[in-house]
Amino acid sequence: MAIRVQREDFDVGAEITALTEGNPSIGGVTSFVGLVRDMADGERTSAMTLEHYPGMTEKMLAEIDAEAHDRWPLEASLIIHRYGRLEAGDRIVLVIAASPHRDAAFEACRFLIDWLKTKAPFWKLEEADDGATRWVEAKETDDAAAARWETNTGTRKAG
Amino acid sequence: MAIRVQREDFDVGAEITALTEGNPSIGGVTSFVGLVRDMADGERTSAMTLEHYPGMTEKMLAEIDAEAHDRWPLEASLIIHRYGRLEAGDRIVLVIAASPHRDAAFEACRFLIDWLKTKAPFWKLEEADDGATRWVEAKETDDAAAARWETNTGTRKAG
Amino acid sequence: MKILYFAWLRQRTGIGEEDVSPPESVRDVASLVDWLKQRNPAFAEALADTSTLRVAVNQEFASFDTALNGTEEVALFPPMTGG
Amino acid sequence: MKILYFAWLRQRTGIGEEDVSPPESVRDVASLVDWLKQRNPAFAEALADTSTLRVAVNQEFASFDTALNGTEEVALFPPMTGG
Repeated sequence: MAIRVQREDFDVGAEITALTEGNPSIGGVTSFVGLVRDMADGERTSAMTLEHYPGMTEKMLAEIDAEAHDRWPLEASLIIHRYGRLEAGDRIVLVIAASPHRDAAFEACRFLIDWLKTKAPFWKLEEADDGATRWVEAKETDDAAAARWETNTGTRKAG
Repeated sequence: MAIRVQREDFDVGAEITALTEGNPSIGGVTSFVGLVRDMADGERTSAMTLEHYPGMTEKMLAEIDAEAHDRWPLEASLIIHRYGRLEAGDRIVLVIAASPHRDAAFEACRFLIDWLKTKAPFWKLEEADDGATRWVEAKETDDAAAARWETNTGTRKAG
Repeated sequence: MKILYFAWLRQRTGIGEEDVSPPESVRDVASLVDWLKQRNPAFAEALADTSTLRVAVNQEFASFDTALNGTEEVALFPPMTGG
Repeated sequence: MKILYFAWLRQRTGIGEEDVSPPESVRDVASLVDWLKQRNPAFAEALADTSTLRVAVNQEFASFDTALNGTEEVALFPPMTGG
């Protein structure tokens, strides 16, 4: 139910607490933090710059979040995605899903991160140790992960 | 790779940071926090007391954790389980799994929480608003959740 | 032999932990439970329904036919409800 | 009409954002891209491989046959790699 696109780092514990405090019907909170790895696709990287499409990013994240709330009985959720230059070990993204039951919390959290990888307009420019840069290519495994969540609604044919 | 059984509360953000800091091969961290709900099985509860089997608890949690490391390429993991009296909204359990890849982080985290629900010797005594207490009964859904992770190793018959 | 009781088994027997010296005829968990039950009515009642009883021997899950040599730590408890 | 370019499309065209007034013959995304390409070689090259091109019209995902009326915000970019 909350979306933030920001340059700044975030505090995972504080966000989980803020999301759950005062709501004792929450029984389980699943969170995912994505971090900049020092190794991507076998290439050593020291940093990356995340570019995004201001306006559309917030819109797409809000749509993905709304869909998670339609699909699972969530009490609260949060997506924070950073942009700008990040170094190895830095946090990139945070997804939190809170529900009375742990199944819903896990599934919604994974849905959100799988889905935003293919639907949120972000692009990563990696910097190698020698300063060379390259745009990260979209992974087929990410498309496959997102496709798992596709429903058949509206695609069924008559006859 | 770390197990803690304690009365004290824990700080989710600090634990995730401690687990990931200085290891830039970690790309994804999934965490789960279990909280005391004010409603359990349709009954209003105000608090609960968690009893455990000191010694065996640590042993079983360490075994479950080792199994997660055998199954998934984890860089780090943590299980904290509280005991003693807890009130609605209090944190009960924390599970963190960190891996180069998010699939492994999600699956290992869920394996750990599913498995410890059926393998770790904890028992919940719930207190209703009127002070009446009742021992929580084991849920079949928890057994089913844990059973999903059972491997077929050793159960295949010859012939 | 050290016997531990947890959750409602502890409440119903009125004991969390005891040291016992069962006779030589007690060679497995099943015969231990039978012997514990015949000592007094509270134990007979608490341990009546063995379908809800879980057992650990030396802090490892065990079954009713697990053999005992008289020196073990045996724990009796209902199905677990942690997490 | 506002056109936005992201990631390597921005680098190769040398432009992040521009305002254009395409002729009336530009009625959908496909004809817009054709028109943008014929303006100069950098655009022709950057937009050459349409299989790697993704499109949004008014900040919603769109396709090459999405109709345009000349007032939209159109964004062109490679497949996304966030998260």
